[in-house]
Formats: sequence, structure tokens, C-alpha cells
Amino acid sequence: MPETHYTADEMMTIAAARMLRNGTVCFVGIGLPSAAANVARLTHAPDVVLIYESGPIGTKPSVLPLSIGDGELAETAETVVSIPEMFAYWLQGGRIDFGFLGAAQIDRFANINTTVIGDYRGPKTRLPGAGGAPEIAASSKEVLITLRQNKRAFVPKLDFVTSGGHFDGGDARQRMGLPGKGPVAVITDLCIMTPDHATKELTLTSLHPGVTLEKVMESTGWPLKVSTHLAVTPEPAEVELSVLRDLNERTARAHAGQA
Amino acid sequence: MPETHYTADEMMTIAAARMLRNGTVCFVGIGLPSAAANVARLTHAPDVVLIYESGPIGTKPSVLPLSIGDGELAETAETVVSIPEMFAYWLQGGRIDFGFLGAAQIDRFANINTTVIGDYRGPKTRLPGAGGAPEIAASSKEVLITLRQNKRAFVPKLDFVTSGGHFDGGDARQRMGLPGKGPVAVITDLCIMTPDHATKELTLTSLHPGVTLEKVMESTGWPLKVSTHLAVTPEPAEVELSVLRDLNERTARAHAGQA
Amino acid sequence: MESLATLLSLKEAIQEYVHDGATLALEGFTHLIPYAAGHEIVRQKRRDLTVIRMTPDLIYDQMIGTGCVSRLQFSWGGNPGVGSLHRLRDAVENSWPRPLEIVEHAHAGMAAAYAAGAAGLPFGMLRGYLGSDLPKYNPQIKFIECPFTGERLAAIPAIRPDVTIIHAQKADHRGNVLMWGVVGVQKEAALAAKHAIVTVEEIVHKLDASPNAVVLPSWVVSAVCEVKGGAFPSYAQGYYARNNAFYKAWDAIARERDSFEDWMNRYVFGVKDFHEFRSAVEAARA
Amino acid sequence: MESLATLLSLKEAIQEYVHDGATLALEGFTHLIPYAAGHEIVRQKRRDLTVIRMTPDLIYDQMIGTGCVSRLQFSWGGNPGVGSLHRLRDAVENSWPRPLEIVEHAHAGMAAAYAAGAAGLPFGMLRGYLGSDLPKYNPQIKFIECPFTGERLAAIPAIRPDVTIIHAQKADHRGNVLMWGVVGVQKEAALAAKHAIVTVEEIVHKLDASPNAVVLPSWVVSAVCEVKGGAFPSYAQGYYARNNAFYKAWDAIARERDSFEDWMNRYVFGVKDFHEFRSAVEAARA
Repeated sequence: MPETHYTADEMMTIAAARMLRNGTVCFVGIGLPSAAANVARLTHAPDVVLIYESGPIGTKPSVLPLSIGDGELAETAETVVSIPEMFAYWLQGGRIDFGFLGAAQIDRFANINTTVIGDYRGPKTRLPGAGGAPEIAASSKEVLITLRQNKRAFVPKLDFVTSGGHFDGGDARQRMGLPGKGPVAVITDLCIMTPDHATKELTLTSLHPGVTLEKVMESTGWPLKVSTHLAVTPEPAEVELSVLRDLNERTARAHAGQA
Repeated sequence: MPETHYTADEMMTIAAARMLRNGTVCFVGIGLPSAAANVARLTHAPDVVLIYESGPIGTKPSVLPLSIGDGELAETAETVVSIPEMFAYWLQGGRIDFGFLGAAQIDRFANINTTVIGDYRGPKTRLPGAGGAPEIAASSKEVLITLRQNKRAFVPKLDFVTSGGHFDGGDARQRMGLPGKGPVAVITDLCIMTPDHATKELTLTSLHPGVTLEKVMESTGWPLKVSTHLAVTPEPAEVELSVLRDLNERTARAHAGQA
Repeated sequence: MESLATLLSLKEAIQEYVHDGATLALEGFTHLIPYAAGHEIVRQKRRDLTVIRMTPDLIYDQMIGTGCVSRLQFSWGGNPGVGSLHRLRDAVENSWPRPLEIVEHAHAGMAAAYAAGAAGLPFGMLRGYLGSDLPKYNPQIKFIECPFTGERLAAIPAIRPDVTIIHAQKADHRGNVLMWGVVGVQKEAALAAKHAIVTVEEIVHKLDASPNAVVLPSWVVSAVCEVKGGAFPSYAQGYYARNNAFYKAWDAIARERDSFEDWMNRYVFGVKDFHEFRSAVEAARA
Repeated sequence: MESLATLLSLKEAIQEYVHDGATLALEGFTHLIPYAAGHEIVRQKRRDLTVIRMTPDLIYDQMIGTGCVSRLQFSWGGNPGVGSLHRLRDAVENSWPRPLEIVEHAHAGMAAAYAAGAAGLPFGMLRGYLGSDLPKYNPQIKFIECPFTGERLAAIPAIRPDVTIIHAQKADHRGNVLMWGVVGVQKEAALAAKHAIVTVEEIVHKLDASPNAVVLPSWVVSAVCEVKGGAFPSYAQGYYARNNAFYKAWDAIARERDSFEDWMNRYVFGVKDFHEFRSAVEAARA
């Protein structure tokens, strides 16, 4: 991979940020989703509405939260609601445009596992679990998934289905009664994949600059479909990079300061 | 009836007020229940907790509300909750000691009608309806009912059962899954009736001073059972009367002032 | 993608969102009742409305008495602390000015049904209507069984109005809405509707909401209309008290059809807007 | 008749209300986590506890790692933004220090189950777990049918802890409790429990709550304990910020059994109360 003036994680975050249209309502998780959502808010989408599952609605944090409920989120929110209200009236109520999820494992239909590696009863690795993800995946109008791409993560078969993507493809979601459209993109440190219109199988649609098709293939645990219109993701613009880096620096300073 | 220095309505209100034990949590309706609950609070039960279905919890109004949600109730409350929360967490949650109800019609098992006189589909008189009453009657630990006594109100058969008392008596309430004990007293302008321990049929237990047994009988639409220990209700004490009259005067002044 | 609330005149908002045959909820539990909006609907002569409200109050008495309404879903239809809603009674008892179909609940059931509407669930659940005759006359009340305990619980279809109209204390310039005090079921009613119209006492630069205040963000509201005093004769905490004397006076006004129609002609049809109405009422009292 | 909350020391409150074998919920969603109470339970060596919490966090890591817990009901068991809860993992993966039974949910299901507990309903209902494997492993997740639409919805038994413990900003002298900011599921958890214990930053003469503030009246609370800083390393809005550095440092402390036990011996078993704990932690950092 040629040397770049940005990292693969930066490319991933910025590619994810670009997916968020201005004025949309986004249900944001911690980590990369939070960074991407706030980069979007500070660049092309000033009116994006950020909601964190802990209760803050319309929050505008100046530093990234470490937890899903840092004080900064509550202080800069339009209001803060209770957890039962958040999940019932705001998420289940169908008010979320974009749900933003990470994953430990993902399959070709963008189903995800955040529960266990190995057997549920005798796990090899016990992961944190579901959190809000199954209902974010079900009820958001569209779902974005971000994770680093490698064969341990991109697997032919999940050890556990925590949250449904497109199940076994086609109209499976609709048949099972999930209200939202499901995953519309998977953004990794290597590329962007989107579900095929009919089969819903993930299809490689954009390679990040400098990433080869071979690299993506050898990082994916199944023979990945490739779009006939394969694009190259535009490089991070200066403004995107500087906003992201400023945000990360402010965040690092803020979190270290309390030690 | 001999002349008294108080009215029959005052006796009824004060007899009802006396039922409220200090420190209990009371779900209060407008009109006589509100007057009785506030007389209790201003006399023997300073720590009674008053809750109005509109949302105020622990309210201490200085004048009686005309409506169930007058501003005075909210301003003097410990907090004000939403209507869904009030009915779900506070009433259905089993936190109410005394529910206080009025009625247009009542039967011998203290079932009440506040819906229609005549046929439901072609009513002679359309009454306001259920409001909170069916669930106040079901979920409060104990229910108090107050209304003026006459044969139009005390009927052998209700035109419509709005809220359940003891249904057809005995353990009917329990069998039907109503959590609270149901009506423990009916307080009228003439007397106090309580349900028989076993049959749950209303039994005359106390005549208000100067009221004859005959007067009660001719004001009741069925042959009313009479307790073998029939008492006479203690007359209103000076302090009870003066608290009630002060409250009514303050209230009349406040409500007229806005015309 | 959600669009932000538009700041409109009340007249425009009713013209744009409230159509003949629509299902409406004008909510406000004693407090913050959207009277100005009700008057505007009456003035614009909407017809065949299905109207939903826990406590119909005087405003639905007026809408029913002027023939706007063909169906009413409610749980307590009286003039609080005063007595009957005479126009509601006349419609139910005598079909005047037109027949009125009623769908009758208790408060707890209506509250659960609004909450279900806000939560995107098909029905609301409660331990309710036990031993009441209401389920005999209202097919909207069914019963389900708890899959763990076998307990029988009531189920009511979610309320999902075409339009919910509420009154609140404040909105900011972007259309975010703040209310406080007796907040009733307004948040649920607004979130349950396809469109929410909010009239407010004032539009301010900044809401200055307390940390867990009842706020409706602009993107769940279709229109915000500034109507000072728009809840009269109900009240707006922090602005003006409930006009209990008006509630008492309404009993005589609404008791007979003639006196009701005279009053409506003079004070609602005979004025341009709610500001003129309040001036006319003030003048009559002076 | 409800009795008012008693003002107790935390030590007394745990002695009186938290017994071996009890079902406990220590709630607080990132904010206002009742750390001081958790430490006191560890110090008092309670055993065979069933503990419930949406986000186990470091405090359950400590309770699990010291052997207090035999069963955990939860929906997300990680160190937020950092990674694993190593003691939770060691218990699940290796049964150390004892086997841990887990009852696993998603947040939406836990929230509905707490709300059902507060509402006195036998179960909570949600459109949830659709297509997830969780129902295969958790018999607490069943499905019911909407009697109007036929839609299939998830049902979860109501959560009803013996004791719920939460931390709040303030109580008044009568034991009325006020909290604000990220209030999570604490009100529901407290109302769902047989007994609620609340630790607070301070006891004040008057709460000065805003009109619709989250207040638990004294008569739904069994004990109030003043414990300044009692949510550290979580936070109390208006008092102190989340100590994110401590959360990061915990990863190394808890990763190995030895380092964990050393830390617990020094900072929890080796101190008298939470005040001493915080002093010791401050001193170690200086």
C-alpha cells in the first residue's frame, strides 16, 4: 500500500462521516461511529441530529465521549430522556434515519455478531453483547456498519447472530417484520460495500485509495462480489482530516486530564 | 332532621376526611374528594400524600382546584409526571393507598356507574364517563366512595357498570384479578356504609347525627343491611368545620376572581 | 430525513394540515388546551372529523356543537368541576346537529394507547377495564394473556392521529418546543401523529430548558404557530391562570342550542382570529 | 401506608437491606453509577447474589471478581470505549472465582422489563430481538401476537429486584430524591424494587427541583445515604466529571487475577468506606 498522509482508520471514519446526510437523525454508538457522526456535523452536515442511546437528543459534544453517556453529551443536548423512553418513543417509534453499528463479526448479508466467539455456552471469547444493536438494526430507517476488515471479522458464518442485517438475503427482512431498510453500507479501513439491490449480498463498490482488490479479497472470509462499477473512494479532504484530528486531540486531552 | 350548625354536605366531607390516615398516599378526584383530602391534610393528617391524576405528586394546594389539573396543584407539588406515567407507574404500579371516587349510581356491592342513565346506545342521560375511575377502583389498595344518598343514586341494578366494587360479592374481586381490596366505605350526606366482611354487601354502620334509620332506608333503592353495632358519626369538630369553610371561601374567592 | 418545523400562522397551519375527514387529537389535560386551534378549525368549517381527546372539554363541545365532528374517542366528557358538556350530550342523546359516533375508554386505556402510538407499537397494554361494562360496547378493548403468568390484560389499539395539535409555553426560532407543568399526554400525542402542530405562548431565541425538560425537537413538529393566550380559558403555567369563571359560565351558554349558536356566531365565527376573540370576551366582561 | 425513607449510613443500609441470595439491581447508565454501594456490598462479602444491570460496568466486574455474584442479568457487558470487563469474562469463560449464570438481553428488552416492573405489569412488550439468536438462549424472551394486527412482538418478564440501589445528586431531609442529566432507567429500577436505596451527593434543605424533574418521593425510597463522590469513577452531573482515565486504567488492573486481587485488597477491603477509598486512590495518583 502506498504511503498516504492519512491513516486507514482516518479514511474509514471520514468515509463513514460522508454517508450522513445533513438534517438526518442519527443514533450514534461510541468509538468510530461517534467520531464519524461528529466529523459529519462539523463539516458537511451541520444540522445532523445526534442521538446517543443514553438519552441525549440533539447533542453537540466538543470532545468525543468515551462512554455512551459522558456528561458532555447531556450538557450540550436539547433534552435528555430516560432509557425506556429512548428505546420506545425514539428508536422503536421509527424516528431514526441512520443507525450506526460496529461489529466483531459480519457475514455476507451484513448480519453481525457482538456476543461471543465460539460456542455461546462455552465461549472462546466472551464479547460485550447486544446493547442497543438488535433494535437499532431493526428499527433505524437505514443502518451503517463500520469495522476493520480481516478474515477473523468477515466470516462465512457467524458464531452468533446478535443483530439482523439482511438475514439470508432477498426480502428476508420484510418477511420477518423488521421495519427499517437494514444495512445500506459497510465501511471498513479498506473499502465500502453495499448490499446488492435484489439479493442483498454485500458487494464491493468502492476501494479506498491505494487499496488493491486482492487485499480486500484476502481480508474477506468469503468470495466477495464486486460491483461492475467499482469506484475509488475520494481521499480525505484537508478540512475533513483537520476536523477529525482536532476532535481526536481535544478528546485525548480531555480524557487524560482526569487521570 | 334537627337543625345543626353544619350542613349535610359538610358532615359528608368531614366524615370522608377522617377516613384518610396520616402518611397515606391518596389519589384524589375533583369536588368532594378533593375537599375531604385537603381537610384531612390540614387537620389530622399533615403528612398525607395527595396525587391528582393530571400528574402532580405530593401537592399541597391552598385553594381547591376546580379542574383536576389547576395550576395550583402543579406549583405546589413535589414533581409533576406525565399522564401515561401517572397511570402506569403510580396507579397501576400499586402505590396508591386510598382511591377516592364519586358516582352517579351505586349498587349494594359498591359497583358504580358514571357513564349513562338508561340504555348505553340510546341514553336518557349521558354522564361524563369513566375517566380514571375503573383503574382507580381496581388498583388502589382501598377505595372510598362519596355521593349524596337518594333512590336515584342508590339503585338495585346499575344501568352501566363503569367501575367495579365488589361485583356480586364475596371473593368476586379476587377471582377477577383486581389487585386492590376495593371499596372499604361509602360515605354519604346521611351515613357511612361498609362492606360486610364475608358477603361484601354494603352495611349501614354509622348514622350521621340527627339522621334517622327510616330516612336512610327510604333513600336507598334496596333493603339496606344494618350493622348490629350501629354507631352515630361524631359531629364535625370546630377545627374541622373552620378548616373546611376557610378552604371553601378561599376557593370561591379564587375561582370568582378570574371571571 | 426529517424536516424542521415551519413557523406558520395558525390559519395557514390549519389550512395546510387539517382536512375534512381527518383524524385529529387536540390534547392538553386541563392545562395548555389548544383552544385557539379549535376555534380556527371551527371557523374553517372542517367536517366529518374523527376527534380524539381524553377529556373533550369545552373546545370539543364547541367543535361538536358546530357540526365539525362525526366521531369522538374519549375517556371523560364533562365540564370539570361544573357538570355536563351540553353540546356533547345533545349530540349523543339527540344527534344534534348531527349524529356522533362515540368510542369510549377509561383514562388509563387512552394513555396506554397514546404511548403505544408514540412507541410505534400496534397496541397498548394495561391492567384495565376489569369488571367494567366498557369492553361490551367498545370493540377496541380486547384482552391478551401474559405468556409467563397467564394473567389477562387489556389491549387497546395504538392511537395514530393524522394530526395532533397541542399548545406549549415556548418554541425557539428553529421550532423546538418546550412545555412544563401538567404536561399530560401531549408528548405522546405529538409523537403518535403523522403531523404535529404546536401553538405556543411565545417564540424565543433560546429555550433555556432544564436538563430533562419536556422538549419536542423541531424535526418531530410540522408547524409552530405563535398564539399568545392560545390556551384560554384553560391556562399556561408561568403565563396565565385557568379561567375557572369562564368554565362555570360556559354551562349556561351551552345549555341551549340558541344561546350556544349566538355565542359561537358572536365570539368565534364573528371574529378574525383568537386575538380578536379574547378582546371581544374581555370587552363583554368589562 | 408507605413509610418515609430513613437517612442511614451506607454501611447500615447494606446491612439492613442486602442479604445473601438477594436479587439486586444497581442501576445508572454511565452516569450516577452507585460505586460506593457496590464497594460496601463487596466489603460486607455478600454471596449468591443475582445482579441485574443493563451495563455491568466496572462495579459489577468487581462484585463478580470477588465472588459476590452467582447470576447476572444484563444487556451489554463491556468497559465502555475501552474493551472487555475481564473479571466478567473470566467468570463466564473460566468460572473464576465461581460459575456465573448469565441471562442475556438487549437494552430495549431490559428497558421494557424495568418499565413493566415499575408499572406493576407481569411483562414488558417491544418490537425486539427480531432475527437475533438471543431468544434461543434466553427463555425469558417469548413472543406474543397483537390481537388487532397479528404482529409478533417480544415479551420479557418484568424485572422486580428485592433491592434497587441508585446514586442521585440530591435528597432533602425528608428523603425526597432528585436526579438530572442522563437519568437512564433508575426511576423504573427504583419503582420496580421491593426496596430502593439511594446514595446521594448531598442532603439539602430544599430540592429546588424544576417543574417536571425526575423526583423519587421519600415514600417510595427505603433508605437515603449521603455519600459524596459516591459515583466515582462514573460521574455526577453538576458535581464532578466522569473519570475516563480511571476507566482506561481499569483494563490493566482487572486483566489478571493477581493484579485485580491486589487492587481490591488495597482499595476496597483495605479501607473503611468510600471516602477512604477515594483518598487512597488520590494518594496513589499523586
